[in-house]
Amino acid sequence: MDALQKALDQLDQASAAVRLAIQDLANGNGATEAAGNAAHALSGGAIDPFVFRLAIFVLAIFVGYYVVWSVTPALHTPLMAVTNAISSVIVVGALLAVGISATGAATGFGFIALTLASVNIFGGFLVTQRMLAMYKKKDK
Amino acid sequence: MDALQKALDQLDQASAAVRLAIQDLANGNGATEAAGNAAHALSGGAIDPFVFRLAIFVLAIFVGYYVVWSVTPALHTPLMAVTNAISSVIVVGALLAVGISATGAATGFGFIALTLASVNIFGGFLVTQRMLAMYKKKDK
Amino acid sequence: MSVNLASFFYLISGILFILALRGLSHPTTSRKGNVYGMVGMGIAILTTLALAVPSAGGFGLIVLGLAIGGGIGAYIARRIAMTAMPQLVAAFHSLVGFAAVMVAAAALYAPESFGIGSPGAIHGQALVELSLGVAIGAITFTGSVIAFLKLDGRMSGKPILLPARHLVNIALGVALVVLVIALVGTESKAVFWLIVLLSLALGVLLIVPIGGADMPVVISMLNSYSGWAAAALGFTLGNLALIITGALVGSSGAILSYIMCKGMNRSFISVILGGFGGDTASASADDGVERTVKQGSADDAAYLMMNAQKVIIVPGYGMAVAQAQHALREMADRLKANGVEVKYAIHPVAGRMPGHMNVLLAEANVPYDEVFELEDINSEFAQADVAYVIGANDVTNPAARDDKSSPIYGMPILEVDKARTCLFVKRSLGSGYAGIDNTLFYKDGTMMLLGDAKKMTEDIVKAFDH
Amino acid sequence: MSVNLASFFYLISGILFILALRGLSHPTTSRKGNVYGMVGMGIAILTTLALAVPSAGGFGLIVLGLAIGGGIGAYIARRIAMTAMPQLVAAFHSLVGFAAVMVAAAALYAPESFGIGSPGAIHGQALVELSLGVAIGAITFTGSVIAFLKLDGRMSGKPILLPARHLVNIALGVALVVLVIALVGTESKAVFWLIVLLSLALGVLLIVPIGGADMPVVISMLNSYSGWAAAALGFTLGNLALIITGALVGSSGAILSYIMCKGMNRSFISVILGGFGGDTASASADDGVERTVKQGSADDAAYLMMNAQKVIIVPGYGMAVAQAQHALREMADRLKANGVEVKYAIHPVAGRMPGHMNVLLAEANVPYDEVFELEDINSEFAQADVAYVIGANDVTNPAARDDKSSPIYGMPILEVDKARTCLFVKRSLGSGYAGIDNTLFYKDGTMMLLGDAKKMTEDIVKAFDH
Ligand SMILES: NC(=O)c1ccc[n+]([C@@H]2O[C@H](COP(=O)([O-])OP(=O)(O)OC[C@H]3O[C@@H](n4cnc5c(N)ncnc54)[C@H](OP(=O)(O)O)[C@@H]3O)[C@@H](O)[C@H]2O)c1
Ligand SMILES: NC(=O)c1ccc[n+]([C@@H]2O[C@H](COP(=O)([O-])OP(=O)(O)OC[C@H]3O[C@@H](n4cnc5c(N)ncnc54)[C@H](OP(=O)(O)O)[C@@H]3O)[C@@H](O)[C@H]2O)c1
Repeated sequence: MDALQKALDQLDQASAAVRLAIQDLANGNGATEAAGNAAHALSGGAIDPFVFRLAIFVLAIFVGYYVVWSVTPALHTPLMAVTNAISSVIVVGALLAVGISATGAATGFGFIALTLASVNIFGGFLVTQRMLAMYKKKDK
Repeated sequence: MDALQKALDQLDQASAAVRLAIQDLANGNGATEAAGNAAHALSGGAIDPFVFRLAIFVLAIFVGYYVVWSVTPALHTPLMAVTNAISSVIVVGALLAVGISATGAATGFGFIALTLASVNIFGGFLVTQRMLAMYKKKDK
Repeated sequence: MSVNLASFFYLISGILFILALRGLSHPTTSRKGNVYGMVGMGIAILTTLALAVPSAGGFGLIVLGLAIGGGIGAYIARRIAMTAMPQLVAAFHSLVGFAAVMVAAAALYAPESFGIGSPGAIHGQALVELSLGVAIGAITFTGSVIAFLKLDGRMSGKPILLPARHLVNIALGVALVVLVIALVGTESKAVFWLIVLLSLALGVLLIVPIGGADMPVVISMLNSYSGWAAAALGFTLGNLALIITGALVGSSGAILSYIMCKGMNRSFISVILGGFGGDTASASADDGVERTVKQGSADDAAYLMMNAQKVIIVPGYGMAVAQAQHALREMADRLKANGVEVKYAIHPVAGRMPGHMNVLLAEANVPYDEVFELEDINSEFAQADVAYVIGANDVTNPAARDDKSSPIYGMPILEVDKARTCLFVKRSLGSGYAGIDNTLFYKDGTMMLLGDAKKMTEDIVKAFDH
Repeated sequence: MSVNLASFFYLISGILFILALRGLSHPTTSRKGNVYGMVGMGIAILTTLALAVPSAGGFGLIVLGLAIGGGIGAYIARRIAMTAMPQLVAAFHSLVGFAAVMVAAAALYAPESFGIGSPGAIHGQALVELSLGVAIGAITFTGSVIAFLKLDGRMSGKPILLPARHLVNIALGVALVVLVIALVGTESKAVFWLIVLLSLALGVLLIVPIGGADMPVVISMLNSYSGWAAAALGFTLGNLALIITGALVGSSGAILSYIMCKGMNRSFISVILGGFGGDTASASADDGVERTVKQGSADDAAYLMMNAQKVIIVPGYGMAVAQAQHALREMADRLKANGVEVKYAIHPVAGRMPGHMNVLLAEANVPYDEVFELEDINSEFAQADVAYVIGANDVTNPAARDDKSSPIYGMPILEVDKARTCLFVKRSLGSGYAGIDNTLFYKDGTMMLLGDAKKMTEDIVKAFDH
């Protein structure tokens, strides 16, 4: 089996090489094409998603910084409650484990995670809602 | 040439099919594997960079919103000057055109763009610097 | 659902979370914000279900888990007393920590489900991530449990200072790093559970030396950590909602910790190293000066306040303990009905968590536009006839302003000593959380109203009728 | 350089741009912020050169372009008068627009260089993007040129109202959409240049009907548009720096436009539809009431101010026109030396661009902590003995507060009429940009100092010595 795999790999490589040669031939201009490839890479085809995630992460920190500083101190307790609730979005991982897992152990762990996160999701948002409902203006 | 290309394409496809079959064989568990693939896709391998760029763009708008509102009104004029300067980062496009272009026209357009953007880069940052240098505190 | 569409939905859910926090910039927008948060969570869950469609059995389990957890959560949320908010946040927080541990375990046992490799061949990056997630999750879990016990009074708030604790902690930390490396190398499940165990222990050891009243800082800090852990997990799962949420929660926790430390004028490090507070031994009482205290009755206080033009109420932790907020509100209503101007002044670290007093006052129907922050009201004490300090102590202590040798020197205070008369409602002349004597008790313009905060306030209301 | 590394550097450069704007939250941090911006630009340029290494010839051209452009830019930046800032921003802005057109053209002629396909086979998405970029770029170019000419006084500030202009504009817009579709279908260069031509025309037509003093709003708006265009171009190039910058510039322009419109209490739409201002015909003068004006001399003003305790200076567009800021600063110095308290009050839309007055005062070495915004100082006019209004008019007009029928009703004003005496330095009794008579000129406490702002202020300084 391994040998077959290897053979197929080599076949792929060969075909890629031929393909490249044809392209060069067609363009008759190897250098420009190479530079173009660099630019094309620059246009995103080949970028590791990690870089994008890093960018998203860093920008989200900026957003978090500003958004939290703009929270009025009177609502700092609800802020703690709601961040608690949203951090349970980790439930996404639990869902994967419970829904499509192969082994029993993983399903079990996932189920525990799911249940705990659910306590947090419902508890967190509802207690926040209860608190926020209490904040009232002076009635004129 | 076209025929050759087509043949190679077909070869590729065939090899991919064989590869897949082997994998299924090896796992002996088609269903789990399929679900796993979905999750794996979820883990990013296959996501169109456009989605990431969109995320970055949207988050950057949030950052822009907060960062600009936190600019003190006394510095709104320097703000206009410096946004002018940074928007000349479009020079990146001009550099590509001048540096690795094939046709004369593109190089020409790129050169014009490069020169204009440079006026803006140097002019924008320097005039901002000049303005900012003037803001002084009361000396006690 | 296609992967791209799913990513797009995760992005939307992340943005809804941002909007949820953004809503908290004002009470009127906060309710809508909370709804955004719920919708965001709903989108994240539905998207995941649509992307990796569960088997029938899996679906049943999911519904079951959501129902059990959701039921418990909803029940708690409905029943919990507002004064117990700090404990509740700590408890909820421990759940997130444990859930993270469980998710990491599930990923280790069924890596295919998470798309991070196959058993015995998990990607190295994912393993590093996993162990990070599990370690921080476990520390968060036990740390929050300790914080919960201390805040709930089930465990003494006194710092428990074990011998050589810094050394032990460092040793544990080093051991953890070694184990993580071992895990990446071997993918051994035993190593994984050893990491869990050590981290659980570390969580306990890190938090027990910290005094009960520093628990809010601890919770915020752990919150922040768990945010970064969630973000790391988000990198592995490639989940935008998780990455964005992690960054938000991480920032939020860090900023709240910073605000609290600044409100106490203490460095974050000194809080974490622990050993502060809880020792109510007042080493300061014996400075040789004979000090007299003017004590008053509810009637005296009622008379003073009814004849005042402006009364500023300063609530503190004692009000929460005594559940005096409703009585206080009634008192204020009576005063207002008699033409007295009443305002509330809140110190950033009054009570046992940021915003603690505000929630309690809101619960008692005090309109939020009568409640002011330190910077906005401090200048008004000079024009006030009465400062009614109820269950607050440290946040009014002039030593923070005047006595350079005091451990709380530099902490901003509410300048109640500038008011014509200062009424102190508390049960004794004892000190507050910081364990520092309050010289204000012995000042001329001060009158002590010794007793339980709720009882005393109710008595004052009754005295209005005499 | 690897693509990933390059992306990482572009991200860093984007973040440095964020920090550049962030620095502007305070004058002390702003200088460092500007350095961040420069470094960010440097990183973006170097990364591009390292990623797509140019040929020797290309490199020569690049150095040449940078040298020419940079030299001109540096020269202008060094020489420009601070009073000419609004014009300069407009001019610079037109350059960005034209550069965007040129980049788009280069991409069309040499798509391989940009990795968007090969000639005759450019990706559809890229073509849409290109045409968007070129259209907005061209509109920005001519629009900014018109704005420049109006602000610089080389063209009358009067709105030029062509017949059926809205119809013509809509027709042009429709034609543009059709052409863009045609371009995507055919990739024809002729169509491309037709798009350029129509957009250039549209830029002119859109801006000529807008009055000269609305140009700041126009510039901000075009700035915002160009930001979105840059972001779109960033999507095609996959360039993080460009995407982030585009979003920043887009937000910045939009927010500044909003602030200005709010400062004038006008809707953005009404500004864009044009036709406001410039017509100095004062239709209001003839209300049948005989109105008397108290006129004063420099000596009167000097006497009044020297004997005042508190003077608030309100600068406006006229101060910029007259370049009176240095004389003003001298006057303030003399007053301060005599124990008079001097403060400056700045209206959000005083002058011809946001922050215009602040820059001029800073140029004249006025410390920024003597300069206050409207909300912070408006309550102080009641305690001021003299309000010295120099070249400002609309921003003090009480009609905005009191007269519901006035076109500027609802615009926040500096309440100079609350000061004991109000001195107005201007050349005539004519109206300001909004073309509305100022009833304040005829009020009891007002004294008009008719003359050029600089000359009058210098005369007052001389009068101090008498
Ligand atoms: N809020 C936060 O986020 C946070 C975070 C970290 C640290 N802290 C710390 O917590 C403290 C908060 O200050 P604080 O002024 O609110 O509280 P405090 O200084 O701890 O004082 C509370 C006072 O309430 C009195 N009290 C307790 N139970 C009472 C009852 N049933 N009836 C009447 N009085 C009662 C106590 O005096 P008696 O025993 O004489 O009755 C005590 O002196 C500060 O030291 C702060 O640094 C707060
Ligand atoms: N700043 C912005 O961002 C912005 C944006 C959009 C619109 N605007 C508009 O611009 C206006 C700004 O208000 P403003 O009070 O600064 O200006 P203004 O209302 O236009 O008044 C300026 C006054 O200065 C006088 N003046 C002109 N040259 C002078 C000289 N050499 N010496 C002395 N006085 C001179 C003029 O009167 P004489 O002719 O009698 O001398 C004129 O009345 C507002 O209407 C605002 O809505 C501003």
